[in-house]
Amino acid sequence: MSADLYGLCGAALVGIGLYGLIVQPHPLRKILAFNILGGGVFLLFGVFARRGAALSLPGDPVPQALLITGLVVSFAATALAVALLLRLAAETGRARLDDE
Amino acid sequence: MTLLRDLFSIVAICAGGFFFLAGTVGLLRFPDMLTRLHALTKADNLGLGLIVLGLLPRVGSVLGGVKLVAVWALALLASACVSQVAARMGRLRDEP
Amino acid sequence: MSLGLDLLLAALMLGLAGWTVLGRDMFAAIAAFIAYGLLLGIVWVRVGALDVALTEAAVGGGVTGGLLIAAWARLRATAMVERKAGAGLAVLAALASLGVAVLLAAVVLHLPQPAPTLVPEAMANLAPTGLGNPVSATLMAWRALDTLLEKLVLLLALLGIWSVAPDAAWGARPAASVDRDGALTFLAQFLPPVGVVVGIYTVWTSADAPGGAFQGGTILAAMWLLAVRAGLADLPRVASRWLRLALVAGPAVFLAVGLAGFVLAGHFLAYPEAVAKPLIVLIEAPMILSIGVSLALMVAGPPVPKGDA
Amino acid sequence: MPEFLFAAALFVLLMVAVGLLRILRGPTPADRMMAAQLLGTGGIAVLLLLAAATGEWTMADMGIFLALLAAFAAVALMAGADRS
Repeated sequence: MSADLYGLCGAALVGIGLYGLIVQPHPLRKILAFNILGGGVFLLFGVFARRGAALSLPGDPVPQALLITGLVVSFAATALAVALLLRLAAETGRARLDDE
Repeated sequence: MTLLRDLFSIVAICAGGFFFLAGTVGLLRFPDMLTRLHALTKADNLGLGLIVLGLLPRVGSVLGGVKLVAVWALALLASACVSQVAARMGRLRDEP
Repeated sequence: MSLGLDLLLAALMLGLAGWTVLGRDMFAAIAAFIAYGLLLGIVWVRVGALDVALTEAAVGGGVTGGLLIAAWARLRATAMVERKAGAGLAVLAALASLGVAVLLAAVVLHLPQPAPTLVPEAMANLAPTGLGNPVSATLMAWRALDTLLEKLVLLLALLGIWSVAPDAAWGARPAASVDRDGALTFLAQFLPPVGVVVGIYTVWTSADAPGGAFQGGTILAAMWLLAVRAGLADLPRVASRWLRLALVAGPAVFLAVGLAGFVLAGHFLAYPEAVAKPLIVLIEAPMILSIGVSLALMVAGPPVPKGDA
Repeated sequence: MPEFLFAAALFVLLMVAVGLLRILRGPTPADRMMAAQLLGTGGIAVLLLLAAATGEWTMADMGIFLALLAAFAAVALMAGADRS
């Protein structure tokens, strides 16, 4: 029951993140929205792991381990995006993505 | 004995919950940043302490109890320092 | 009661996510994102993934939050020419996002019963690894290749970050903003020793309890950055030799043990059963160092020319 | 008893939720910084109550993590706000 609830929460988080990613013009906000979206996807994956609970374990350990790897990779991607954004702002004096 | 233990837990945890309530009411009602900071750090840390106290008899091992108290002490010290820095920052901004 | 708790937690997550994405003030949006990350840690506890919970609190709330807030502080100096998305695009985006969310929700509600699971296989194969925590066993033994590659991703990302630095800055230190406040100094004196103990404890107990090199390493990174902020520690020059050594120590030892697996156990990344656990400890020890150093430097950003720091 | 502990966790979480919404509205950055502070205490209280309710005391480790990282996040937020 609570696993389904968090699954629905994850689905909604993906929706919120996607909306922000498309609509918000500020690149930093896009990065934030992308992380919200990522959180939703990870939560969905975690719910699938939770449903695999068996024996004495509260969840399937294999997807849980992949989640840890995924979280760290998503941090690495965020850090790289931030570095690119800051360099872009320093070069052009603006923080925007279109080339007008 | 179990009854007494449960009673102790319930009283302490309810008292802790009361301080969390007080802290939140303070956050909602106090007029400026410094008083809100005061409400948050004082009341919530006391609330956490009381909850830890209420949970202590339920841990079942001495080491587990030590860990709980350590969590509280850590939260207490960290939030004391952080709120000092925050208060100074808030004052610098309010007084140009 | 527990259902009410889950409902409130889920509602709070959605509220914070909405604030992060739509809130008008960027600083408040980032503060909401940090709260979102820390609370997501509690959500992970509720879905039975304590190892992930520790990672989420450390990486999602702590280090990512620090990274974004530093970026915001630097960006404020640049002129923001913001052009709002048109109403038409906003409606389209809302419909598309809603569609995706509804589709995912439908998937969640129509998952196969009973759910597929690898738990029996995991428990059956746990003994040879010498570990008691199947998540650690997955990371360090069964899917060790993923973990090794992920270390290399961290290194590549760090190289990517360094490579956006202007030529003049190459080899110099990343910029650090220092605040020599009394209370902050005290915090930075007493928290890092505690953090180092907690970090190493997390890795040490990860054989049987939740935790591991990622979680421990991230704590070390956060503590280092705290000390830098208080002016008690320096960020290294990116050309420094010990820094390079610390960065590659983890992956290098991992790779060496993996290659030794060809000779000792017949496969890449295979451990001979008798020494599986000591080998895993041997891999994890330098890995905490490498993860901690690379995460901290990723938050610190590219080096800046001397005098600009 | 687990029911009572869950109820207590729910109550503290509710207090945290209300507090968070108030704090994020500002008006000063120092107000908003308190969001991390609030989770450093309220979040830990919720976790410990959950640990007791489910009997999974390893969750206490997560409490230590939250204490350390909430402090780190609060300092990071202040560092960001300080640069104006």
